[in-house]
Amino acid sequence: MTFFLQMLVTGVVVGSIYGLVALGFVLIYRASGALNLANGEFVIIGPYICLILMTAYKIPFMYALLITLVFSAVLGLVVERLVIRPIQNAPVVSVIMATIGLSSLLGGAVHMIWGHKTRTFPPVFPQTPINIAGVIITPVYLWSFVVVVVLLVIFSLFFKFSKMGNAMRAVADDRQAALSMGMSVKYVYAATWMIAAVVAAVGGVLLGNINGLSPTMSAIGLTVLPVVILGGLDSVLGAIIGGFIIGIVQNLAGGYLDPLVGGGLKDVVPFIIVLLILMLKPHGLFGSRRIERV
Amino acid sequence: SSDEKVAVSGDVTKGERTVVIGGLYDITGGTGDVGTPYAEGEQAYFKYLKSKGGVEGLTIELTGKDYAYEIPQAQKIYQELRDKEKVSAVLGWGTGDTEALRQQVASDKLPYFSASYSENLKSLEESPYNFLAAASYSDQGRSVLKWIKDNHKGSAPKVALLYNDTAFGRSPIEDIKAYGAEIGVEIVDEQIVDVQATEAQSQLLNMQKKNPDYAIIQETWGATATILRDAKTLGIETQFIGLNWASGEGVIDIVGNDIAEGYIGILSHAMPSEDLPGMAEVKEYLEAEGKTLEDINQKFIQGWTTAKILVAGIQEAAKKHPEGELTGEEIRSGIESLKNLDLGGLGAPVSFSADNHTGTEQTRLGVVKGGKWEPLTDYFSHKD
Amino acid sequence: MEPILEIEAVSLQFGGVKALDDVTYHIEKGEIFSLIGPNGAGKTSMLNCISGLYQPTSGSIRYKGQEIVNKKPYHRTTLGIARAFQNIALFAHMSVLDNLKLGRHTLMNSGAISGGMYVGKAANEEIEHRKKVEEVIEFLELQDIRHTPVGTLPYGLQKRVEVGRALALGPELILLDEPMAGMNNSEKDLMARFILDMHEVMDITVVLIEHDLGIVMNLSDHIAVLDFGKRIGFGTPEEIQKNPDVIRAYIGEETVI
Amino acid sequence: MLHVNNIEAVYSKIILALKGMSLHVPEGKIVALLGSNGAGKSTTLKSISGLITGDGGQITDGTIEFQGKNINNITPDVIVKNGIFLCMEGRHVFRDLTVEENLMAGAYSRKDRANLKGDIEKIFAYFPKLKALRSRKAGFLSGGEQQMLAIGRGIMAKPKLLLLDEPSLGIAPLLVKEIFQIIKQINEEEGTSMLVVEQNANVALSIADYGYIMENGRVVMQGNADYLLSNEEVREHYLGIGKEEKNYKENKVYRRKQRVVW
Amino acid sequence: MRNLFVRESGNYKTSYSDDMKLFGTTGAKVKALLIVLIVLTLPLFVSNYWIGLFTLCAIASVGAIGLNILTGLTGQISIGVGAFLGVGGYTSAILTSTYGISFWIALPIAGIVTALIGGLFGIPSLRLKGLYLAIATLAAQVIILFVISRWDSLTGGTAGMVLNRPTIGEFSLSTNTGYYYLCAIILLLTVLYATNLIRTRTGRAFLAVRDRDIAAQIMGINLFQYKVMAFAISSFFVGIAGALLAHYTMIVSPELYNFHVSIEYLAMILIGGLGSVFGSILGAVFITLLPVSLSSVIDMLAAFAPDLYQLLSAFKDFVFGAVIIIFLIFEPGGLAHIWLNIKKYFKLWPFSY
Ligand SMILES: Nc1ncnc2c1ncn2[C@@H]1O[C@H](COP(=O)(O)OP(=O)(O)OP(=O)(O)O)[C@@H](O)[C@H]1O
Ligand SMILES: Nc1ncnc2c1ncn2[C@@H]1O[C@H](COP(=O)(O)OP(=O)(O)OP(=O)(O)O)[C@@H](O)[C@H]1O
Ligand SMILES: [Mg+2]
Ligand SMILES: [Mg+2]
Repeated sequence: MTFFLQMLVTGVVVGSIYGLVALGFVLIYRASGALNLANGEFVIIGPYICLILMTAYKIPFMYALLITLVFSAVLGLVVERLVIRPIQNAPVVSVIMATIGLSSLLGGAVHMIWGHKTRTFPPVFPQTPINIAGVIITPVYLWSFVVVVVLLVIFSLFFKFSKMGNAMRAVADDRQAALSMGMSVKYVYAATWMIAAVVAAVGGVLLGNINGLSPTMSAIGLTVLPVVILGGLDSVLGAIIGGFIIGIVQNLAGGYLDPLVGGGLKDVVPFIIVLLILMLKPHGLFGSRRIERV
Repeated sequence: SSDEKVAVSGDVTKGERTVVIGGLYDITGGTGDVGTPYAEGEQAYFKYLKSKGGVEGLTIELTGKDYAYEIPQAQKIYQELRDKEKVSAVLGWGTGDTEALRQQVASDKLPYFSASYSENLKSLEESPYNFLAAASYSDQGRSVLKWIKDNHKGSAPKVALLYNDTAFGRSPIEDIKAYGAEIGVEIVDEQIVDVQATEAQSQLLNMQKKNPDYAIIQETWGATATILRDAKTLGIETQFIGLNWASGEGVIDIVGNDIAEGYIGILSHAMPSEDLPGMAEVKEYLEAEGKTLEDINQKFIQGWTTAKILVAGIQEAAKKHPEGELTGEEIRSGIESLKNLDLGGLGAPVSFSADNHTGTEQTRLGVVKGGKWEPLTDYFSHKD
Repeated sequence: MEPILEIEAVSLQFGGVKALDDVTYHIEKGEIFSLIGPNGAGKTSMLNCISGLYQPTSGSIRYKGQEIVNKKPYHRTTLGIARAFQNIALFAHMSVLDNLKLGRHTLMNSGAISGGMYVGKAANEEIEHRKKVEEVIEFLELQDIRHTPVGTLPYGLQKRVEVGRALALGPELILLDEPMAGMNNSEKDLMARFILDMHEVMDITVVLIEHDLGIVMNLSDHIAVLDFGKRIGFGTPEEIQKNPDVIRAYIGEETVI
Repeated sequence: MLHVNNIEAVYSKIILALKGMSLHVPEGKIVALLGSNGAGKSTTLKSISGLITGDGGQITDGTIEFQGKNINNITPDVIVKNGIFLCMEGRHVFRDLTVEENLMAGAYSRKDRANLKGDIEKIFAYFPKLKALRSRKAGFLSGGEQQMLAIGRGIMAKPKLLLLDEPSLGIAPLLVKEIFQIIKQINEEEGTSMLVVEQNANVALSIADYGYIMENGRVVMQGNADYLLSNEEVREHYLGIGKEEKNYKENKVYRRKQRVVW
Repeated sequence: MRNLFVRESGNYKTSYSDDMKLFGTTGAKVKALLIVLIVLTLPLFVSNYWIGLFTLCAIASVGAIGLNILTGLTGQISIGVGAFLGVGGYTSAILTSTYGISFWIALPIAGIVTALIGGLFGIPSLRLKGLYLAIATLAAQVIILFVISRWDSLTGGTAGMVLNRPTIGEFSLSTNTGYYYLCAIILLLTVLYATNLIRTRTGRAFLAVRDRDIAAQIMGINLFQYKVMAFAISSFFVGIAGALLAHYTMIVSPELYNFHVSIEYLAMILIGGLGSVFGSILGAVFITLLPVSLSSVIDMLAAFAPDLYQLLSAFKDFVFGAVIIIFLIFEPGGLAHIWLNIKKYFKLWPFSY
């Protein structure tokens, strides 16, 4: 029983990290209908900054984090301005291609600046695991869970009620029309990329506190693709629920099926579920279906 | 590119023979963490050599590239090394790419030292030009089992295996199991932990069900760290023992001293901190570079040593064939004529022959004490 | 004269909304039949049911006596039902010519392999059908824009190409959804002529949705009037113009036709 | 308040759509812009509102002045903020937004955000049909319903100058009259100036103060509404007067003699 | 979701030359002949190393054209190409190495098997669209590779399998030149096929499905049939490419066919130009040679600053990314589109209005 519970809890907490990273995809998708394949790099750059600030400049975590978030926002802006805006009118696939290029570019940069070596955060969160009825959790995981829930609430409200939220959806829907409403596509894009970068950084910092930082960590960007799709490309709630589901299923599969097939399921199972679920719900669990009528 | 390099060195020392060695590194790829210091070690040795004016009047150049642990990339670069750089031997890296290239290497007759000690490379029919500079993963595993059998107290020891789902990860597994059965050490469980894994709790908990006394890890630093950390989190008592790529300083750096404390690993090569005769050259080089032992680690030594062995082979070849360019074939026979080559303690002494390309079966174990690796055994073979 | 299309008690529901509510009427072979009604009355939905894009919640649709309610859209096309859309649905990147050639898809049969080889049959087929398409171009006077990508054509012309694509199918029944929207009177006249000709020269049965009552009354043999998904009127133009419900719901008192 | 001084507009660098187009919209007046397919009406409106760039076009010559200020190379969003709003040809409602959200989007760049709700209700009063559909995704609406929504968005924006591209497109006859009444009403109550592109010349001129007729990218005729209404050519070509008597089923020859200009 | 593809000038090969011959004008004939000539005489002029690279380019081109049939024509993005290359490669490996069947039989079978599996994984396209489908293909890749790496008895598991270069009677194609000719000829055939496909009924139907699937249905096109067909045809060529690659590198192993490969192929057709055969080739060459040329540049630099070595190798990724981005900014329509614009310009010149 505790075995099951442990799997479940681990699933949830790992899932919340997935959710955070997936959120980055959803935000970009909502505004530009594109898949930001550089999200993985976005995730790792933030924490590097944070870590340098903490280790080299001995800045306490909270301030370091704040500076990091500001930096990420700027990074998002720059990327939008230099890469995305020039190809606004190109088809979405070109935008996706650009993000592929971007990921190679940023990845290279990270390597050049911080090298291959795995770096570790000075202990920020309490290290000693918490033991609840035999189920063991490390505090940092608890934190990610809290953060993800908070973000979920914020963004849900944002998209429902804010002028900006609607503008994003409008822009993604019909850019010409959005322009004719006086919406500044530039502004909307810039804001989106800014927010996406910040969210990614938050996820990255948490992840970095769990595993340490290395350039290869950007692979998380791909790992969460099933999450994004499962939840529905354009659904904030979906990203997060999806994260939990994948996290849980992954661990349960790892826990109960691995022994049967000789291991290695953890990394395949998410894709298998996604295929199955998509066959039933073509737009994921919470994704909105594209309206076409004649 | 090397043509120019050749020209340059030609001018410097007239009428000399030049041998160009190709290098395949992983610097930006999945195993870059250990790949980079290893590559630096190799490059360092050749630099050192040059400063010493080569051997046997030979100028030996190393020209290599980062293939980012992508096999297709490795194949492109290999062709470039072969056709453009006209190399006559290669220093490779990963298991996947080394096995991918071995047929071509054979047909191109280019001796090939890889950082992969996969048992598959032993067979002379399949890979007549591949050499192993240290004990194969399988032998490392065997030695670990042997050590367990000899040192375990109490009831019959139970062992689990943790590895990743790649050619590298799986390479020693079957042999270890076979050997375990042979010497009567029970392998109770196997778990797969991905190279990029961010957590390994389900695997560890499953493993724990069989409560093994020892778990052998065949991973690189990242995954190893994840395993050690989660084991600590879950309060798992098992003694973890890493094969050579799962040991080394990096692991400690990532997980921190107290989690690493007591972790055992294969130390196929010397630690910079060890005071050994072979270390003199390294120190000399570092000083010339204005660096210190702090700047390097065990993987550096490993790269350095591998290069050293290859050069020793080339030297033999040069002795036998004092005239004209050295061919890969000649270098191979040169390497094959190396007997009990003493590496000044940087690694176990190696010997090769026409029907054995495995330099040694000997390896040794180290243990983490207070954030430092300390030798636990001397070099030994599971055979003796 | 036997009916070519029989709509029997067709209802269509979207969640709460009744887009069509128990609608029944017949369309005679070789007539021009008009569907009129206020916005959102269910006209387009009706066409969607006929061409199979919507699945009626209940009721039956018979084409030449054959039940087609649960046939796939592409299958209905092969039976000879063509359609021009209200919101232009042309292939914007393709030339007018290729759009029309697409119209002939069902009549051609080169496949992925023969087409790829482009040997004998496939080649001849392309050429022979090119001729047919040219006839349509001739008929609709599209010669000058044959090779223009339709995306760059003005709205009115796109409408005409849309009709042309439907014609290229060589259909027996053609469904036209507001083909004259966005045209000025002379252009409407022209389109009216085309419709008349395709019906007389090619004897195609025409189902027409149009808000310009003058033209509707002028062209139609029969008219059905929808309002809130219900059929509130059916008959000849004369009858319709007298029908009080229709006047109230759609035509309006003082409109002179 | 709006002066378009013989502008040239080009699509995808090669297709010349406007060849020296000029028009003037006086403060508080309604101006009608007529012309056959491809004359360049929509292009004119797109040029004024800056949206032409979005269709891969650009203004290569001439000037557009709004309230004395040149707005040639100002981005669409700024132009809207200056008070020019275009109801685009072909509706362009936001498919994935509900009717209500669409109307809110219309008011996006409005300064006074007080009682938006009230204004929405006003729209629903104009178009009762929309009220019933208020929370349905606009993509599901019928053609005419979408057209109503598009116009509604324009009204929500409360611009100084409203550009309408074929507002009656796909609208049932009864409603067409109403819509033009509404346009007139708004023009009178709010003093909004209007530039209306319309195929249904009768209705358009019936509410307009002044009218332009363009062909091949330039103005070919202009004058007060009543002048145009009485002009022979206009009557014959654009108003199709005498249509009542005309019967297509006879006089086939008619078609041959009629030609569309484009 | 915005249509992923719509943009002025989407496809290029659909406009008809009035007499509908592929090489209508003598000019076209000459051009075609010239190209063939160049391709066939290339080996006489370049070094063994370059022949090797060109062989890779040719193989990649076949695969890219295949992918373009799926993504460029029917608008179904696939990020699973890697796995299908693998299926082709493994099929050929198993047939030739395990069962000793001749390469010349194994090659087409490899194509067909891949086509079948491709079609199978195309079935979700019945319901999935756009990026959802794209990621479904990624899932396909992961699953296929998982199966390959676990089916040891058939595939040799993670260790992979070794193959040999094919032979014609006595003559073995083990030399780069020999193998180059084989690949070049197959590429020419592929080009011929694809070009014809696009300008005939099936090709038009594909485009229709891409741009407006509802309207396409009304044209009498069976969406599902054509979508799956596209998957199959596309996979066929990818499979062929996979087999050629396998026999060229003489090894297959799961690690050869990772996500990275899929992305590279996607890059090829996006850089080259969606829906354009010619573009596919340009893209394939571009993506295959860019890293190579970059790394020789890096070497130059490295020669001067050897200590910066590792920095430089990361610098390569950096530049690679930058090039792709700058390129997209300069011409989002792809290489083929640049080419098209040049031609268009000269057609109208000097009266560009
Ligand atoms: N797919 C759908 N989902 C939800 N509601 C729909 C759908 N299709 C149509 N409707 C509703 O059904 C009603 C009829 O729509 P339809 O398009 O048939 O009207 P119409 O008669 O064509 O009007 P118009 O003359 O404006 O084109 C409308 O109220 C519309 O909102
Ligand atoms: N996006 C575009 N790209 C290229 N050419 C275009 C584009 N849009 C319009 N054109 C061309 O510009 C000219 C004017 O088109 P415009 O849409 O302004 O005419 P219009 O008067 O609005 O016609 P309609 O009454 O049919 O709407 C036409 O010849 C058309 O072919
Ligand atoms: Mg309708
Ligand atoms: Mg217009």
